[in-house]
Amino acid sequence: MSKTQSVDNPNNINTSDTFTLDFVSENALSIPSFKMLNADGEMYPEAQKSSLDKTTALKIYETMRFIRILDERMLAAQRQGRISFYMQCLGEEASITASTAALDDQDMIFAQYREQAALAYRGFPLDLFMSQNFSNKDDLGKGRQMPIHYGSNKHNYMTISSPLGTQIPQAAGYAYGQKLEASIQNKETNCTICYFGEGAASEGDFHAGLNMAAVHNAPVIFFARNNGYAISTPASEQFKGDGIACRAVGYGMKAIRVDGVDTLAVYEAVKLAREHAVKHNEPVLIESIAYRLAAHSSSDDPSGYRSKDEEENFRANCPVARFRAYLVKQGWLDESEDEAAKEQIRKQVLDALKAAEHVEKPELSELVTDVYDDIPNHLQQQYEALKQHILKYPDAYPVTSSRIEEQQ
Amino acid sequence: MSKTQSVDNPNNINTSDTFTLDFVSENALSIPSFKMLNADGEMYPEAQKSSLDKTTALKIYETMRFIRILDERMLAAQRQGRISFYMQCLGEEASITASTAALDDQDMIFAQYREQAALAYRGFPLDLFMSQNFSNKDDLGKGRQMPIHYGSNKHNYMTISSPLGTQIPQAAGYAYGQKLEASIQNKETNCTICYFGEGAASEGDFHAGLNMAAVHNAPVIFFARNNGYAISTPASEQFKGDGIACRAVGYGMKAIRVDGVDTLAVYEAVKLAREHAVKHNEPVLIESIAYRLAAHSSSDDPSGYRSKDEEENFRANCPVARFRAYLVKQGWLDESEDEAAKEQIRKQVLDALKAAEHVEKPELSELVTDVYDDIPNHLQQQYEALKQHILKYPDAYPVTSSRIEEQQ
Amino acid sequence: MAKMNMLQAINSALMLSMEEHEKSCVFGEDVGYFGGVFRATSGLQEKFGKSRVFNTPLVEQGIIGFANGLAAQGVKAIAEIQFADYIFPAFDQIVNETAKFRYRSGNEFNVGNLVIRTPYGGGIAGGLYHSQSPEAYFAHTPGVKIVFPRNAYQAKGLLMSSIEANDPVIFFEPKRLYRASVGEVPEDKYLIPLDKAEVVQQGEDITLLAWGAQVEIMEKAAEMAKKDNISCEVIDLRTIVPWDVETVANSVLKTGRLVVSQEAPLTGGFASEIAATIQQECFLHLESPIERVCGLDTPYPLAHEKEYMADHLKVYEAIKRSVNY
Amino acid sequence: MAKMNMLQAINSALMLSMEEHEKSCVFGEDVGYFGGVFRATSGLQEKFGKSRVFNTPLVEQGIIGFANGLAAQGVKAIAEIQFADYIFPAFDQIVNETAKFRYRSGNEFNVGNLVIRTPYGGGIAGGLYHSQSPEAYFAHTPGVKIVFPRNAYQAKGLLMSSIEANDPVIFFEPKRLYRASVGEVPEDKYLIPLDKAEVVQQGEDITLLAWGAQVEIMEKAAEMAKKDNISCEVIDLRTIVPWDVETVANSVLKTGRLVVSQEAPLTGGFASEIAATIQQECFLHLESPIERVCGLDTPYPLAHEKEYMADHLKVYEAIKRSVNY
Ligand SMILES: Cc1ncc(C[n+]2csc(CCOP(=O)(O)OP(=O)(O)O)c2C)c(N)n1
Ligand SMILES: Cc1ncc(C[n+]2csc(CCOP(=O)(O)OP(=O)(O)O)c2C)c(N)n1
Ligand SMILES: [Mg+2]
Ligand SMILES: [Mg+2]
Repeated sequence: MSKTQSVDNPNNINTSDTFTLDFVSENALSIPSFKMLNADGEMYPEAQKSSLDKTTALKIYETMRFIRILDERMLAAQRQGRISFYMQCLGEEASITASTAALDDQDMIFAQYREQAALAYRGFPLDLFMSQNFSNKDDLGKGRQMPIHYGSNKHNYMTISSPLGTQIPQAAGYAYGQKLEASIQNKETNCTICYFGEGAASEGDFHAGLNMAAVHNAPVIFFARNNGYAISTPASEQFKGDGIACRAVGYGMKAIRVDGVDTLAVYEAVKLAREHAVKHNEPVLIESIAYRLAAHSSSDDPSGYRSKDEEENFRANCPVARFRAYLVKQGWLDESEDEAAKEQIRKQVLDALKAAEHVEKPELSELVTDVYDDIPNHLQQQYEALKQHILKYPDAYPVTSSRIEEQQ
Repeated sequence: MSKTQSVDNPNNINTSDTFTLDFVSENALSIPSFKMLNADGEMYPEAQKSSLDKTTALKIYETMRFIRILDERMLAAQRQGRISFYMQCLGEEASITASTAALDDQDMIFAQYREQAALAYRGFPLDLFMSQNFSNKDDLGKGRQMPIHYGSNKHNYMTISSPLGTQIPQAAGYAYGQKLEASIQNKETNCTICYFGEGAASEGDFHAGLNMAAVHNAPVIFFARNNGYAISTPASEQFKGDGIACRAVGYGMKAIRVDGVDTLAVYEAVKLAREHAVKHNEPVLIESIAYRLAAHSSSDDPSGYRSKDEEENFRANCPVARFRAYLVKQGWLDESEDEAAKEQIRKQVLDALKAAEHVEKPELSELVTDVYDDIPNHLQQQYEALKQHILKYPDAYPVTSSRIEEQQ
Repeated sequence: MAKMNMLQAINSALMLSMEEHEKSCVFGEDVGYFGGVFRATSGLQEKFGKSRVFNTPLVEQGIIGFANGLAAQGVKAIAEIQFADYIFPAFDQIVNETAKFRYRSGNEFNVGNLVIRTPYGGGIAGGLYHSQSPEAYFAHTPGVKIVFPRNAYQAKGLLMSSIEANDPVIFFEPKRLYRASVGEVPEDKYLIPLDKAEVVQQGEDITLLAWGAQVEIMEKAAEMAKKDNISCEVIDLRTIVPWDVETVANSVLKTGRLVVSQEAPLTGGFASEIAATIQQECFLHLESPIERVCGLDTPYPLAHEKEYMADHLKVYEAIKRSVNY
Repeated sequence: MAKMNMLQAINSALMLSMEEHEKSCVFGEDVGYFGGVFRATSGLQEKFGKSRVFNTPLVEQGIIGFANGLAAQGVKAIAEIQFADYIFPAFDQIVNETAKFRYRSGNEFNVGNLVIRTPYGGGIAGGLYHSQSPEAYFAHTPGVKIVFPRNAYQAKGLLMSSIEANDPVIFFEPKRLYRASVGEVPEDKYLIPLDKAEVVQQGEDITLLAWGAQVEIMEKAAEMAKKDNISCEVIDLRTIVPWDVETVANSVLKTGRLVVSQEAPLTGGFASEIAATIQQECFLHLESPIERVCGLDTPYPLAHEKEYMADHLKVYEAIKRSVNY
C-alpha cells in the first residue's frame, strides 16, 4: 500500500496497521543486478534487446580503449617520477563510459575522480589531459590541483574536488537549477549525473544529497560505483545493507542495480533513468557493480589488504574485453584494425606526454587569481612582496624566477 | 535472497541477477504501524497479549500524568516571564515514557530535547527539573544551558545538546563502549536508546550513526519520533520515503513502526528491540508515530503554518487519556484518586517552582570551570580580571557582584 | 524612505533582488510558507512561488551543498542557516567547497552566486547554542567574503551588494538587533560597497573598532569616554574579509590607540588579526598596546551571560587603560 | 633508546597506551588491517584485535560522533582523520560537541578520553586538499587542546600525554616529517607536558616561534642569520591551546623582537593570536613590529607550492627586516 499525504497523515507514512509485533527484516529488499552480456560478450538468452546503435557502440569502445592506454601510460609516468600521482579507472571503464554515452552532451557530470572515461567520451582533448597531470600552464585548472582533478566547462564536466561526497548535494542543487532554467525558458530540462564510490556513499553528504533531490524533485541520476573497496576498506566494513541501491527506497526514490562490467546493461539502465529523470523531474539511484582492479591510486599497494587470488578472479572479468568480443561478434569491429589503432593511440599518448612535460608552469600571478572574482588589495600586496622575494633568491625558486625576470 | 559476504562477493551485495530492466519501486517497502490499544483504551480484538504488569503500568501512567502537569505549569511560567523558554512533550508522552519503561535503568538515554518524560520515569527529582529551568545554582548543568537541557549521570541521561542529530553517532559510540565493557567484564551488556525527531533524521549525522552502529554491531535502539513537524516544516517537505522506518533496510538493520500514542504497543516494541539489541549486539530502528500537539517551543506559534482543524483532529487522540482509560478498565486506576493526585502534583510543582526561582544563580567562578578538566592560566586570568571589573561596577552586574563582595 | 526594522530591511532586500533576478532562490529550514523562525523571509513564497522559495529538509550540509551546486549552475542561491551556531555541519561545504570552487577549477566554474544568511550573536539568553559569533572560523578561509550589518539601513544595502557580488558571501545578521534596530531605509534598491569600513564617528584620541551588533556597544562606550574628555573615533568594519586595513590604519596613525571588540571568545578571534596587522602597520605610532575586548575563552554561558559579554563598561575600561598607559 | 622515525614513534605510543588501557580503541578510515594509509597504526589490529582496532565507514562526522560517545562511556577513544583536510565534515562534532561536552553538562559527562590524530601540512605536492594546516579553526574553540610534535621524540611523548590527559586533544602530525624525522626515542613510556613551550635554541637578538614541521624551518633560518651575527632564540610552542604565553613573553622581553611562522594562510591564523598577545605583553620592550611569515591568503596551490610556502628564506628575510627596523 502506498501512502497519500494529507492533513490526516501529517507523519507522511504508509497508514496501514498491524497487530503482530515483528521486525521489518534487514533483508526485506532483495535487489538483483541487471545484465545483458555474458562474460564472453554474448547476449544472455533471456536478455532484452539492445538499443545501442553501432556508432555509439564504437564511440564507447574507442573511449574505453583510449582510457585503458592512457591509464597504463600515466601510471608508468608516475612510476618514472614524471608526474606525482595517478588514479586508474581499471575495471570500471564500461560503467563510466556507457553511462555517459546514455546522456545528452549538455547534461552535467559531477564525478568523484575515477571517471576520466566520461570526460574522454565527451571529447576532452588528449593534450588537456596531459596539461592537467603535468600542472602546466595549459591546464584549465591552472596547475592548482593534483593530477586527475580534471574539469571543463565546455564539456559540462564539473572540476573534481578531493573531499569525498561533497559533489552529491551539489549535484542535486545543480539539477534543480537546470529544472528552474528549463521552466523559465519553457524547454525540456537537462539533467545531472553524479558519480561516487560505495565508500563516499557513507558520508553525511550522501544522505543530504539524496534526500534533498527526492524532496525537491531534482532531475539527477546518482550513479554509485560499488567497486568493492574504499582504499583498503572492503565493502563489508563499509555497510551492512544490500549495497547502495537498497537505500533508495528510504528516500522514496527509484533504483536500479546493474552489472557494471556489462556495457550494454549500463547503457540501457542509464537511458531509462535519464528518461525518467527529465520527464518527471525525479532523481534515480543506479548502483553499478564492478571491481577496482587497480590499486586505489599510485600511492597504494593493495597486496597489503587483499589476495592475489581475488584480484585474478576479477581480472578475468574485463569490461573492455567483454564489450570488444560483442563488437567483433556483431561485425562492428575488426580485430586487426583494433590492434593497429591501439599502437597508434599509444604513440599519440606518449607524444602528448612528452610535449606536455616540457610546457612551462602557469604564471606566478596565477597563485593569487581566482581566489575571488577580482584580486583584493591584500592579495595583490602579498603577490608583489612574493615577487620581490623571488627576485632576491632566484635560484631558490627556479621555476618562476626566470619568468619574472623576463617580465621586468 | 540474502547476501553472503565472501571473496566472491567483494561488493557485499545480494548476488542474484535479472534480465528485465525495471526500477526497484520507491514504494518497494510498505511498513505498517504496530498497535494494541484502540482510541478508547480497549485492546483491539486482534491485538497480542500485553506483557505490561500493573506496577510498571502505573509508574508509566504516573510519569505521563506528572509530565503533562509539569509542561502546563512551565509553559505558563514562560508566559509569565519567569523562565525564558520551554518545550512541551504534549502528544508524545506515551511514546517516551513507555519506551523508557521497557529499558533497564542502567541503559543509557541520548535524547533530543522533548523527552523529559524519560528522565522523570527514571526518578529525576522535581526540584532538579526546576533548577535546570531556572538556571540556578542547584542545576546539575550549572546554569549554562537554556531551559529543558537536562542531563544526569546518576540517571544515565546524557545532557541534552541543542545541535540536532549529533547524539545519533554518539549513541552508536556509547553503545559500542557498553559492549566493550561487557566483554571485558564478561557480563551481559547494557544498551543505549537514542531519541530524535523526524526532522533531525535528515541530518548527515543520522546516516553516519545508523551505518556505523550497523557495521560495528552496537547495541543501540534508534528511536525516531515522527511527530509530523520540524518547527513549521511538515514531514512531507522533510522526506519523500515512507517515514523513517523504511531507511533501516538501507543499513541492514531491523525496524519496527509503532503507534506512538499507544502505550502498550510502544512498550512491547521497545522490549523486543532491547532483547534483540543486547542479545545479538545489533542496533534496531523504531519509528514511533505521534503528533506534536503543542507549539514547537514557547517561541513558536503553529497557527502560522497549520490549521486548527488539523490540531483538533489530533488533540482527540490523546496518549494519556487512552492509557488512562485502559488502566481504569483494568481496574488498576481509581478515577477519583487520580484526580486528587493531580491536584496534589499541581501543588508540588507550583511549590517547587516558587522555591527554585528564589535560589541564587551559580557562583561566578562556574563561568570558567569545566571548559577543561583544570582551569588553565589564561582562563584563570580572565576570571580574575572579570572579578575586578565587576567589583568596579557592582550595579551593572547585580546577580554576581554582591556575592563576590561576600567572598572577599 | 520608510521606517523599517532590520528584519523588514532584509526582507525588502530579498524581495527586490528576487524580482530583479528571475534565476534566484531563497531556501533553508522553515523559510518557506512560514517565512523563517525570525520571519525574515515572510511573504517571499507567496510572491515568488514554491519553486523559488522553499523549505529544505533539516540538514545544513545539504543546504549549502545544494546551494553550491545551484549557484554553480547560475542561480542566485540565497541560503539561510537558521542560527550561526548551526552552520558547523556545513563547514566542509563552505571551507573546502564554496571557498575553493573558483580557484581549484581555474575559473571554469564558480559559486559567486551564493549568499549564506545567518543570524548570529548573543545577548538574548540563548546559552551555548543560540549565541555564537563564528566569523573568525571563516575569516581564516580565503575565498569567501564576510559581511556584517550594524543596523537596518546597512543590512539592506549590504545584503543587496552581497547578492550582486560575484563572490560567495556569508552574511551575518545580528539577531539581537533584528527588531531593536529601527531606522529610515529607502524602499528602492541601493548598494553599499563590500570592502569599505565606515567611520561612524570622528575622534582624536583613540580608535574603537567593531562590526555588527558590537558597533553599538562601542558607541555607548565612546559616549562614556566623552565625559572624561576622551575623543573616540568609532569605525564599523562592515566587511571582515577582505577588510579595510587602510581606513583602520589611517585612523590609528591619527589617534595612536586602538580598542577592538568582538562578541566571540578572545583567543583566535578576528580582533587578534586586526591587532596583529595594525601593530605592524602603525608600530611607531602606537602609544599603547592594542586592546581586545572580547568574550571569555569559554563556551557561551547562560546564567552569567551579562558577565561574559564584551559590554560597553569593559570597552570603557579598555579605553581608559589605553589612554592612561 | 632506539632509532625511530616519527611514524614508528607514534606507533610505539599507541602500542604502549593500548596495552596500559584495556578500555581503549583506535579507529578511523583504513587504520585496521592495513594499518592506515601512512601505516601509523600497523600491527595494532593484529595485537589488540578487531574489536579495539578497526576500520570505520568513510564518514568523518561519524568517526568523531562515535568517538565522542565512546569517550563519554569511558573508553580511551583514539580516532584518526586520514588527512587534516578532511576533518571539516567533523567540525560540528568537534566544535559544538567535543569542545562543549563537559561545560554544558556541568561536568556530569565529559569526553576527556578523546584524542583525534590527524596528519597535516604541506610541502608534499598535495595541492589544495592534502596540505592544509587547520589548527587556527580549532584554536578559536575553547574546550579542546591542540598539540603539535616537531620530531619523533616529541611525537611519542606528546601523544602519550594526550592519551593520558583528561581533556579532548587534537593531535596534529606533520606528515612531511613522518619518515624524514628520525631520532633516538625511548622504547618505554614517557610523557611531555601539554602546556609548556620548549626553547629549542637560546639566543639574544630575536625570538623565532613556530610549531610542528615549521620549527625545522625556523632552525634553518636561524642558521642563516647566525652568519650575519644575529643570535636567534628558537621556540617550539608544542601546544597551541592552551599556549605558553609566559615562555614566549619572557623570551621577547629579552630579545625585543619576534618572528612567528605558520604554514596556514596569514589572515586569521594562530600567528595572529600570538602577535596580538605579545604586542600587549611586551609592548614597551618591542624594538620592531612582530613579523608573521605564513602561507599566502589563497587555497593551497600545487604548481607554485614552493613559492607559496613559508620557507626559511622568507623567515630569514623577516629576521633581517626585524633586526634592521
Ligand atoms: C572527506 C574525505 N575523506 C577521506 C578521503 C581520503 N580518500 C580518498 S579516496 C578514499 C576512498 C574512496 O573510496 P570509494 O568512494 O569507494 O571510491 P573508489 O576509490 O573505490 O573509486 C578515501 C578514504 C577524502 N578524499 N575525502
Ligand atoms: C543543527 C541544527 N539545526 C537547526 C536547529 C534548529 N531547530 C531546533 S528544533 C528544530 C526542529 C526539529 O524537528 P524534529 O527533529 O522533527 O523534532 P521535534 O521538534 O518535532 O520534536 C530545528 C530546525 C538545531 N537545533 N540544530
Ligand atoms: Mg570503492
Ligand atoms: Mg518532528
